[in-house]
Amino acid sequence: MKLFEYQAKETFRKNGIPTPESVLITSENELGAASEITGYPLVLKSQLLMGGRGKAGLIRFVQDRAQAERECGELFASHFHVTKILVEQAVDIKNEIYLSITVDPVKAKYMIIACAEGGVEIETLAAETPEKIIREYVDPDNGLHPYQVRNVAFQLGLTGDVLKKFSLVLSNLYKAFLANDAELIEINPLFITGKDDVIAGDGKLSIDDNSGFRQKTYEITRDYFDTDAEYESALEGIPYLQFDGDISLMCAGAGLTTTVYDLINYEGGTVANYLEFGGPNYKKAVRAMELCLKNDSKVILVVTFGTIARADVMAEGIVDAIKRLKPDRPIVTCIRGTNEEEANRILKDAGLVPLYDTEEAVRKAVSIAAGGEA
Amino acid sequence: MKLFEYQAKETFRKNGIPTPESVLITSENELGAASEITGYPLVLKSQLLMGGRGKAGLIRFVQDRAQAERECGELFASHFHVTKILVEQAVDIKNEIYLSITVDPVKAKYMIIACAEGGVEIETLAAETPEKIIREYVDPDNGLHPYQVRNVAFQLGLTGDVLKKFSLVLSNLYKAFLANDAELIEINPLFITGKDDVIAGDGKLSIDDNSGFRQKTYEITRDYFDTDAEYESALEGIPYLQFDGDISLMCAGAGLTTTVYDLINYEGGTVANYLEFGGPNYKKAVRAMELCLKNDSKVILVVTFGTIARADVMAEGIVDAIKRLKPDRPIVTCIRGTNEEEANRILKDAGLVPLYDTEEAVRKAVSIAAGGEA
Amino acid sequence: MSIFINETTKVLVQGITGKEGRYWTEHMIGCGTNVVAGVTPGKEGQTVEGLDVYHSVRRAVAQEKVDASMLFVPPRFTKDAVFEALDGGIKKIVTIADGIPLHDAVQIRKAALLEGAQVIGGNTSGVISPGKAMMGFFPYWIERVYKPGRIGVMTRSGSLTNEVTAMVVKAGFGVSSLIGIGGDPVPGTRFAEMLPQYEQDSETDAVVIIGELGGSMEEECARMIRDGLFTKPLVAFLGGRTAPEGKRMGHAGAIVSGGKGSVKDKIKAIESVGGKVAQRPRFVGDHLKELLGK
Amino acid sequence: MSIFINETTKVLVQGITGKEGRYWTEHMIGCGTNVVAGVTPGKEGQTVEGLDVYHSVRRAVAQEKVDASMLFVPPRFTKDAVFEALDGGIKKIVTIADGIPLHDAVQIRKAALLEGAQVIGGNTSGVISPGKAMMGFFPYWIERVYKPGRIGVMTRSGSLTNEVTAMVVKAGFGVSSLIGIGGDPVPGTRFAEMLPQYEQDSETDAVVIIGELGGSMEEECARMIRDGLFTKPLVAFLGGRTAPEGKRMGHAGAIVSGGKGSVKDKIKAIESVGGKVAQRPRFVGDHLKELLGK
Repeated sequence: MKLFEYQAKETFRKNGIPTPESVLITSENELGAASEITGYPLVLKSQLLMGGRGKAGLIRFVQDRAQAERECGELFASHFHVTKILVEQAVDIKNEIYLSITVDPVKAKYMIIACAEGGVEIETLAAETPEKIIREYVDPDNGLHPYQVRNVAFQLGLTGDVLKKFSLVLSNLYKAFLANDAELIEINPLFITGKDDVIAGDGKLSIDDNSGFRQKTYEITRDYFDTDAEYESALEGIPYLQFDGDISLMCAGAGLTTTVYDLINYEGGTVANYLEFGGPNYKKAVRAMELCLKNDSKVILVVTFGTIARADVMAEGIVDAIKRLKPDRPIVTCIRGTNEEEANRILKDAGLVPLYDTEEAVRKAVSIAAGGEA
Repeated sequence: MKLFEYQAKETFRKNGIPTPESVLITSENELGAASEITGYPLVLKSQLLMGGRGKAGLIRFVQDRAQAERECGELFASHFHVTKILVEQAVDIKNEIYLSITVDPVKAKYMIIACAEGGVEIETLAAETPEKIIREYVDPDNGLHPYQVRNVAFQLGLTGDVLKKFSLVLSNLYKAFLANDAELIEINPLFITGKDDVIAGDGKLSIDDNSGFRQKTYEITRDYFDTDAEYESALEGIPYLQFDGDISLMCAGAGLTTTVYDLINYEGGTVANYLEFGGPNYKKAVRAMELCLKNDSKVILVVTFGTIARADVMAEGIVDAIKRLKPDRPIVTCIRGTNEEEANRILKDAGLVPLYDTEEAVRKAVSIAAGGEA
Repeated sequence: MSIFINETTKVLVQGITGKEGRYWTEHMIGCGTNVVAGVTPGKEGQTVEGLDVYHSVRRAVAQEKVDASMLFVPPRFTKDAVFEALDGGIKKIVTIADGIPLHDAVQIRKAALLEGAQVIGGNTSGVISPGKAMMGFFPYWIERVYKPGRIGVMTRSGSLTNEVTAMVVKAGFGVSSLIGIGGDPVPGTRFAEMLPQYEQDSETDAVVIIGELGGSMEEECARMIRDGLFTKPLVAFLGGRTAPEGKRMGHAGAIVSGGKGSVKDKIKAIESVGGKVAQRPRFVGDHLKELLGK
Repeated sequence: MSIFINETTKVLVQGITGKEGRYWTEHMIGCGTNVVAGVTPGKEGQTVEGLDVYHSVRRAVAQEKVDASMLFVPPRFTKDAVFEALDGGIKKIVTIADGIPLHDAVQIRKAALLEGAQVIGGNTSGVISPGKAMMGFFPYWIERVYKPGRIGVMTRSGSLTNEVTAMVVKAGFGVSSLIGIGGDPVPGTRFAEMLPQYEQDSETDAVVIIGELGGSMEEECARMIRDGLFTKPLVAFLGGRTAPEGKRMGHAGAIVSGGKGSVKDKIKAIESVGGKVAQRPRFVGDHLKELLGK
């Protein structure tokens, strides 16, 4: 789960990483009180998970009250669905650093990434100036040694007081990374101020979903998602992505669903939504179809090839969903795997025409979407 | 530093290891209030660091108030210098287990030791029934895995509820071992009660002296030592052991001092005290000699062979000590090592007869102690 | 001879008394697997499918010779079970757990590397040498997928494996040994680390890898070929060619960012060393025929 | 050829700018040691004895070939310095720190074993091959102790080493290589682990070990002899024969309890495999003469 900047910064502060003074507001009315804490100039930072907020105009530097009110109003009214703004003190920046910790799956170590030029996306840095990227690998059992922190600091060219403050930030960032079962923890930019303070300018924290049993769980709210449908499906625990094409996918298995997505594109079709109801969700056919029917798709394509997710159970689910939801569009099925003979019987009994070949099913769906016969 | 039972049990409770209800008292007057918390029967446990307290009569089971007062008075009045008694609830014991964690210097791992027959000293168990001793080695970096806790529990023959409670005790004991930089943490006996509770009957905790900079430090009090002299020298940081022979050792280097101790015994002499003033103490000659002079020894034997602990500095220290303390007994010196020529000049100038051979010096001291010429 | 597992491999089942453990132990035996014992803490004395159940791996290996361990253990206990198996000296471990915490997975892989052990999974169906033995839960009864033959298969997926392997069989081939690396971001074992065994295996003529966007496992295979460590024909099928960047499509391990881990790069890497990448599952068979000269 | 260190060994000094570091670096060079560079975080750009100082081991080894590292680092920072040296690929490390926390020492030794490195110390004077090279702080200027020769010496003590080695020299011998294992309860390297190198060393005719009560290092040496892994003559001097049980006499590593680690047991172990145990330092020379037939 990706957290918002304000949540990441809360975690930073809890772990001893300095952040600028800031107040989270949910309406323009709270701006006055917030600015009394931060002072002017200040920064209005829309709390959205998307990257490139700066370029999208979702972060505004403002000099005074009048400007702040104007820009704040604009942000809350924007089409980006801004519901929270972090009002933050503007910091006197001397320098910006990139700093993050993630996992290296090959070495089976944690990986610290740093760059003396912060503020830019790390992917851009990696592509354009790979030689400037500093990597330090941390053994998960031994932990982060002080010499490793120094190695990063010296490579960044830090000295004296800044080196000491940076070292504390990195040590604490590592603690936060571990304590939160993080996939990624990132400070970009990490400010070096005119007074040689080291302060987190921005914050990203992505928590491993599999660690839920031992981690504080954040309530899933609409803000975390681009669309209502993605929010709703997340509440159900159903992997779902919203597109605006013609064919709703209702498939099982991440790899197979992705492949069906590719095949539709190859055949000139367009996808309305990506949806997996395999794995633990294979009995959720009704809920899955309901999500698909909310789209303006022209056909629903069901493709599965399961083992534990039994074909007959999925077929029954589809038939049940059709009975309950009475879908207004054709459904193409290609259900294979454990007990597939039984599945086919169930589908036929319900008046469907079960297909056995994925490509055939894809072509059928694309044809229907293009106005062909169901 | 070895802690008292009551301190070890405080640590146990802080780490989630159950102990019997208990109250520490420092005088008979507090017995009444204490017994109201523990109830009768109760156990009076003299807080001394020596082993074999039970055999020495320093632990008393009492049934009622009258007996408690009598026994309590006896303990405080004993020649063992009892200043603190732990008044503890008597527990309904079904079974006793031995459990400890220490370090294995060869494997470079932590070592859990357990035995289904507790209450006896582990050295006795190891000597008499080595096959009954269970060992589980813990990698210092990986930490204690749950399967290792189960391995110990299954080997002890535990099942059901007792197994679960024991597992929690062992996990918590490991946490306490780490958190305290322990050399040894031991529960002996660990009670299994009639109600299948698992409770620490006794507690030993020895904290690594080298970890002082990151550990809570306990105030050194007289109670920790057998003699006043050992207490005083510990306050000075001077390794010192009290004996009752004729020759006071004032040597440098643990190995050399131990060897001089041996040589005196070989020559038929007796040692009044073991004292090292080498290492960081090599400038503490005055304080060291003061400690020696408190003994009824007949001669002080100085043997050194140092590198950083320079011979001339030590010689100067000895001469200075003689001037200040005006010792009433002869001093035999054998000071070698860095700047030894200068050292010998200093000693001769002060009227001493410096020797260069350890055995010669030992023989001289033994001879003086036996009434020979100084 | 098969790789990783064959009919002589002595398999221990950790978590054998659970519903899943019982069910698939029966099927593993049905597939020919030489399951020798089971472990469930607290259940020693019970039997499952006639096999003795022990409290711990250590007690099991004291009684039975064990070559490999199959874990039917929930994700949150998987790390402990893997370390217990390693402690028991077992060098081949398969875990099907879907949902192993990321940081646990890092520690599992690190321990496996250190011990010289191979941990397959999690989030996989396991490994199968059709007709000989199986560790995991493959629908080996579907003959149009799990037909014995001479093509090695490695995969990051479950259902897609059935899809692609069915195409391999349809083209007239069969499977020698199939290894489900799994769809997690940090699998215990990586594609490239299995290639030397396929290279050695006299029963494997070519290898099919079923990959997807994200990560670098396919690129690592290309490096093995480039370095001459794998010389047999290799065909890849990669899901997510048309996936939009930045969206979490496919497995948790499959996130494309900053151009790294894109299917385009993977295709380039594999083709540059003479491997083939099939655009559609159906084409995998065609490429195999071409490379094997059939 | 010497063991562990000789005049060609390229030595890095960690903590070179401290008072102790400077002083002993000068003496190590004076003794013939090939010191090539120093490390002190934050002091890069300085020089000590004409040697470049680097911020870190990694920066030092990027510039200089290094075979061994000498640590003049306080006890509480020793663990970090050892791990930094290991990270720099250095396989020979000597630390003289007196007061390394026990739990740090366990981690240091574990890491050394894992990396196949040898960490000598802590709580030692270091290692010296008289006339060739030295790492640590030996009073090599005292010729009646540090005279070159053909007797290997290993020791858990400091002052006692001077005492015993002086007797070896007095008896007409000299020292090939002296290794100060150190007096800590968990030394980085143990007596027995050095024996194979003495066995191989063409410049060593016999080995003297200077041990004491407590621990099992002397018994481990006896096992090496029993197993045929060390075949040269061995003479031991052991302090604490008459030490009362239960008292902490000698080094922190020297506690006798429950009959384990007593000098009596050690003597039995060594003598049972043909080694000699000298009752007094003076007798060490006699035993050497006897064993070497001089």
